[in-house]
Amino acid sequence: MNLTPVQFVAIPLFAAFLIPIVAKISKEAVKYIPGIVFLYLAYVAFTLFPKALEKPIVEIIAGFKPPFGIVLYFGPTAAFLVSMVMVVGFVIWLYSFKFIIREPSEKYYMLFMMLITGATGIMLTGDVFNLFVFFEITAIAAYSLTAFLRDKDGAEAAFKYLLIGSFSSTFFLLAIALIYSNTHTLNMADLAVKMQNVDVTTKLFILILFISGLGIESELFPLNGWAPDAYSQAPTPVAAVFAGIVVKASLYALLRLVFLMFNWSEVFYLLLVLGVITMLVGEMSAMRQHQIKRMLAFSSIGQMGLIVIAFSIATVPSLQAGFFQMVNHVLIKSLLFFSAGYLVFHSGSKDISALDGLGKEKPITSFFFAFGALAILGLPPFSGFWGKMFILMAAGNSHLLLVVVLILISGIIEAVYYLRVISRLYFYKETTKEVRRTPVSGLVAMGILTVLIIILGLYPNTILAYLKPAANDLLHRTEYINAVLGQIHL
Amino acid sequence: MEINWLKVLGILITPVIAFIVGVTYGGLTRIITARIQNRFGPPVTQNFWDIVKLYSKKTNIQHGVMQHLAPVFAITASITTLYFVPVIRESTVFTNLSFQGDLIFLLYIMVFGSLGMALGVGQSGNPNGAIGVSRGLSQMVGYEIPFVLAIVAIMIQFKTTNLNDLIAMQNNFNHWIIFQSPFAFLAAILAFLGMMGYAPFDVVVAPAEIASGPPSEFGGKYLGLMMTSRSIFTFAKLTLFTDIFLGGAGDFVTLVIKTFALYMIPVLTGIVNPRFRTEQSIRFFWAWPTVFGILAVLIVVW
Amino acid sequence: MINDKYANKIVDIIQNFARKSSLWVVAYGTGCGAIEIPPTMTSRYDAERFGIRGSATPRQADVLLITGYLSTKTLKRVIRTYEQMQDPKYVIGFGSCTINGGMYWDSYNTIKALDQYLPVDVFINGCMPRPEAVISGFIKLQELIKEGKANGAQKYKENLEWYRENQRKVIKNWKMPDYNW
Amino acid sequence: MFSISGIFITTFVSGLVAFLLHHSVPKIRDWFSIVIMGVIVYAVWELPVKANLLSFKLANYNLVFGNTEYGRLFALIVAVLGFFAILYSKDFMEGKPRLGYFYMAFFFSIGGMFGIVYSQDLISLFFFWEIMTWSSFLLVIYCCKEAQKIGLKYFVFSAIGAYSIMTAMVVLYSSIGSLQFADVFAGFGKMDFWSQLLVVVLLLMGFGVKSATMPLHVWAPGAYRITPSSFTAIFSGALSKMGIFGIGLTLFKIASATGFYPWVQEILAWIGALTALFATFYAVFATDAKTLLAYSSIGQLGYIVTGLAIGTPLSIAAALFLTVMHAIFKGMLFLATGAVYYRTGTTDMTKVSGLIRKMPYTFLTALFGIITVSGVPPLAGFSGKWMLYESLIQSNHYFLVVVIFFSSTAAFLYLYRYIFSLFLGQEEKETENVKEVPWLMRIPMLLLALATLVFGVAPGLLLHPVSAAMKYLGDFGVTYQTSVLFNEWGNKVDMLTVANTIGVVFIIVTIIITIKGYRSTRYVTTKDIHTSGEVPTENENLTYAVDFYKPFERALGSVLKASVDKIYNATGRILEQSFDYLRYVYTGNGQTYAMYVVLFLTILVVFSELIFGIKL
Repeated sequence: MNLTPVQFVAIPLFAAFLIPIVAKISKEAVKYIPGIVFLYLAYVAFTLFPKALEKPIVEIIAGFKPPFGIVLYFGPTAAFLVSMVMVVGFVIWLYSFKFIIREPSEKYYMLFMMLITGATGIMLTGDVFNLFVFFEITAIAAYSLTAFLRDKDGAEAAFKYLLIGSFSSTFFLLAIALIYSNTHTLNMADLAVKMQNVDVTTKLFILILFISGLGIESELFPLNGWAPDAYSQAPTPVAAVFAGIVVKASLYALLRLVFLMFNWSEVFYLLLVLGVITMLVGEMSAMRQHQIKRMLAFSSIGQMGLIVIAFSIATVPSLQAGFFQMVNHVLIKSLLFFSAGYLVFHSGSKDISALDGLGKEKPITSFFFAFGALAILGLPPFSGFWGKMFILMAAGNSHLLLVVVLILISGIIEAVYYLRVISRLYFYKETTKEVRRTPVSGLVAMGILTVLIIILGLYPNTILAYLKPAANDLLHRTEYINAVLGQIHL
Repeated sequence: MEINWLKVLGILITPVIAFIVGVTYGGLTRIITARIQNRFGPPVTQNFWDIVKLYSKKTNIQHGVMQHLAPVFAITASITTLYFVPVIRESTVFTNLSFQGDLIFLLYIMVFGSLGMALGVGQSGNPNGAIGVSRGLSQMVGYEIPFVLAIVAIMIQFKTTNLNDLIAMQNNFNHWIIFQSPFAFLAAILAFLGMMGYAPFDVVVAPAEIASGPPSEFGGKYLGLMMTSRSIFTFAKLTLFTDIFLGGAGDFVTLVIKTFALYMIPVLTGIVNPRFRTEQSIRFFWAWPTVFGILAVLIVVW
Repeated sequence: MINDKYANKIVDIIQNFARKSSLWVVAYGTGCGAIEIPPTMTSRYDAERFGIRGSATPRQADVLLITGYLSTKTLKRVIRTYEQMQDPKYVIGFGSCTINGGMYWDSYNTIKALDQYLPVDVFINGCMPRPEAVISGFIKLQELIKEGKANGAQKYKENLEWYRENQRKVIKNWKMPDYNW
Repeated sequence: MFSISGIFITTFVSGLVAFLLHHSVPKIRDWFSIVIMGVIVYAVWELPVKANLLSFKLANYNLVFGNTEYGRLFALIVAVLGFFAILYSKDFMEGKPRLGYFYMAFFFSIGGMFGIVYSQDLISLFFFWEIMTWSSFLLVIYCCKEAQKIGLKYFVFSAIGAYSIMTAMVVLYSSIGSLQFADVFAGFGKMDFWSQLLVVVLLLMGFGVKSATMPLHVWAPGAYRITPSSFTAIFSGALSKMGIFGIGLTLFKIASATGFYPWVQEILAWIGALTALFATFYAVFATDAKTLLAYSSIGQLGYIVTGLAIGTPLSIAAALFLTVMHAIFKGMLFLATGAVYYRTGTTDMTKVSGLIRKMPYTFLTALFGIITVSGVPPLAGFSGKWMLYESLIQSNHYFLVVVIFFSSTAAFLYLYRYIFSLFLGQEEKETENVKEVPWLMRIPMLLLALATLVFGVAPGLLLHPVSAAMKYLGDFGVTYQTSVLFNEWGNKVDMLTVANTIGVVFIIVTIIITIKGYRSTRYVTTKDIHTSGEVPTENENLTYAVDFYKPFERALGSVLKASVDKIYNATGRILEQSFDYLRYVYTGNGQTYAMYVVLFLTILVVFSELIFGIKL
């Protein structure tokens, strides 16, 4: 069969429906399905990538030509993000292989697959309403994954998430309704053209709705109240999924819409300010957290702020930097969550103070945590260094020195709380307990991430080549429109 | 290279002369002190006999090699200092090595001896000695400032750091630096009081409180060596000051006159003064002498 | 090499002269006699004429001046001080108390005859001896030194056991480092 | 082998290998490191001097590495000192935990320093700068729990420094478009005034942190105290020199092109002098030997900064000379202190004393060390100080020279305190069965001591590479002969004559007073001292070690109260407190979060004119 982007959506969905059935037969088999899916899709993604680089692949569902039918747009950006999701998804699956021991694991995998479906859908679709649908799929899967452990805290967190998430979908839906009533089309490319002759106030209101709707999922400052609880109460791989996939997907959606319809300087300025505030607040409130996973949650809020800053500078290098930082964040934060997961699991308490002397008890896991901490501080020779570097340089090139300074200050704050944890791990208590093993699958997962981090750090060129077209694709809407609708002169 | 025998002669006899003059000055000091205190006083050769006696002590004690070497350090410093100071102006014999060194070098080599002494005193293990050293070093920090200010002022004014050039520039009476920059002289001479360690700046060897401080564990030949080096060092310092401020000396008579005149300043101050506490003396040096020094520099600058 | 005998003789003469003409005194003010030292040193009688001056520590001193009676308690310190002095060293017993206990002849804890415990070179009689007497005592010592007869330290070394024995008799709880010559 | 990449790869890989060896065959770990370090020294020595030895394109920046005379000087310092330190470590670190970790961090920091001195563009300089920072941080927190706060302080200050360099890089890149030294040096003059000023200040700040220049020095005392001595030698000897390296580049290659260069010089010179002064004061009253040495190195680095800032040929020569000398003698002193720690288990100067007869070699090293530091001839410290003073006087910095001279006189105080408290004074009962350290620890110390003597007699040997390095910084020439130093007025001091005079007199007098038969001397213990007739008992402590310089303290009065450290700590506390309050924005209460969302929306709607410029 020939490889088409639709598989990215179809196969996980199919897998998701398949899993319960297979579960009837054998619970063991279920575990392997997601792995296979990820491997296959990664293969697809990497084969399609070059094609997408030459010319964006536009796939039309059910025969109707755009703007009437539904299209999947597999441009460089989408290709990049999808392959990222696949790789990370695979690693996360590898990790949860032994971590999700508690029944019913098949539900977990099913929801996981659903979530992947939604995420890829968000990244691929060229239709606003589809976007909303996939968005909802992702969100619902996320809610239920949050509560997966079926304990009081998880339920509470999930409820909060649900509460806030319902706001976001409401706004989103409202915006779409407005759009449709004004332009009678839902195809994004078409919208990009048609929105120009919608009157400004409506456009503005739509924009505001979009920002507040999608901003919730992509953790912009005042809207990200759900994040810390969800991250800290959900099972560890799920937290990694949030940080790695959900947030990135919704951020992508937000950016795509903004770049297509509302590329005014004010919007970017607003996003920049929001990003800075998010970053600072995230780091500052991470500083004095008592629970390690909460700390990581806040730190990833901070990182999201950084990424938003990078994107809202809206030049090719800055977008490149943003994508690079996305990758860093996905890799490093997953690594941190993974190792933290096992550390918490073995110390038996979520508190940081309970980690004293674990460096002796669990040398490898602790090493991975320390490694991740050093990497996320942007120290060479790890990949975090280049991400920060690119963003700073981009900011400098568009003369945002204040932003540069703020980013660096937040970096210092970050250093303080991460290094404290390292100290606790290794130097606070000289335990003589025997070494306790971490399951191999987990170690392999972390190992893969570590290797990737090192490679990216020593030789960032590996992915930089793909980032430039991605940035262009996101930045210049004309290509997008032309690719979808054929030559239309604006 | 051919050897300049006159130089060699100078090198050989200068310490001897310095020793004799220094010892005589010491004797004279004791007589003058006695006379001021309405006493008769010892013979002028008293210090000499003291030193001989100390050398002729039958037994000596030492607490270790550093104490054994401390007086050697001291006398080495004195003699080296002497060699690098031109004793007689434009004479081949008595400007020993003064062309090879300069003022800043002298400032440092003068410390060499006290450093070695301090080490020896340290090893002698007598707390009084350590206290003395601590006082001495603190006091040194005190008088170093005005002295350096004065020296700097002179160096800037005459654009040289070599003593022979300085002497050559003061070839006649009214070119003497004491008249050219009197403030520098004031600062330097006040610092000189501290350097010589007579009262009121004799807190280092205060015999009544810390049993003569640093030398309290030294007796016999060690004490003898120390006294010898002190006499030589006194002479060297006096000559240095003469060279800097009084235009050096053409012959021994003028040298003796000038040095003795200079020497009387600390002596006479010492006789009529009680003793400063350490912090008092440091404060003293940081008050007026420093002001004089700064004035000297400022005058040179403008 | 010149004849050793004469050389040594000359050296001895010089040394003895030097020793005689500079006597550094460690005045261990043991008894009431100490009051007579200041006038001896100061302007009225000016002992410095003879090269006599005080020294701060026994390491530098030549003469140990026992001024008056010695209690058993002070004797220990005096012995220690004497043993810390360096050869050649001399002891001057000052006042009657050092000779026969003087007015403390029947006291239970004073030393009656000093020369049982330390080798005294010169006794100065009187209670108190006036400064003139003190100075004459010093001059006597100087003559002895000049003739090379002031060899108390020698005696002390030779019959150390005897001295120690006497000292141990009076000094209970004997905790002294031995006199390691 | 003799390629830069070779050196880098060797260093970093052998770091990893040492780590692995520790976990597989710990026996050969030490010897492996020693051999590798030796090879590296040879490689660094043989490396050809060429501006562009290795260049490649990484992440659309051109990274260039080259070996300049200036870099070579520092590279040699790092390599040689590193070799000695690692030779010393074999016995010193024996039986300590986490040795693999130690060696790895050690090699990484060495490699980082190589990267800094060889890099020809700011990106790679910053890259290796950061590597050096975190690896040395790992060594600061190496020892124990109490090291953690200190390490955090060190890291935060290093981060501040590094990030100010980063900001400067951003400014440079945005206005020049390239970060290679060649382009930066060429293009800097054409930038506008404010960005020039910004860049210069930021760079000086960044490098000043590593060279512990006040007021950015507060990390140094703790960090130097807590690191294992064998690395503290590197820390103070080589790692702090990276700051000097950067300051030199900044001053002569970048700032010299600007209009405000003289101001920068003056201000920096004064900063250096005041650093020297206050650091000396703090050193005088320190009670821990390593803290004392830490403050002392802060002071010495102050001299160096001043020398560089004056910018006359002689002063630069003095500064670079002192740079090398400081590496040597501070290495010696820290190694000696480490030896004391190795045998007695403490570096508290009020606890240890009278080690001279137990550890004569260590004492000798310490003695040479303090003589060199104090700048007393004939050892090498003097030449550097002499040149510094002469240059200061001849460039008419009258009061600067007085401040410098004063602080270097006050240096005698703490130096004497150091050697007296550790080695001289009463021989304690606790340390009566202390032995001299093993030979592998003695050799580095003694070799360094020998170096001070050699360079003292023949400063020319050292001035040769120094003047070569000056050629790189600009057209600076300094006249010298192998043993003769000249100042700019043509006055000279001949170290050979000095050394000969001192040596001859010293030896003659020593012979005279020690020949057999002359007036026998007998040795008595340090208990047998003049105590007014009292007999001190065995456990009676007669050492005078506490409040050694009380009078001086009284004289100084309230000068010492001033402490910038307190300010920093207060700031840190306040910030943390405020963060602690701030995190209660996240109440954990769903309604509140919902309210945030609504608020956000309303704000956007209400203030839309402010934000988007469109009325809604």
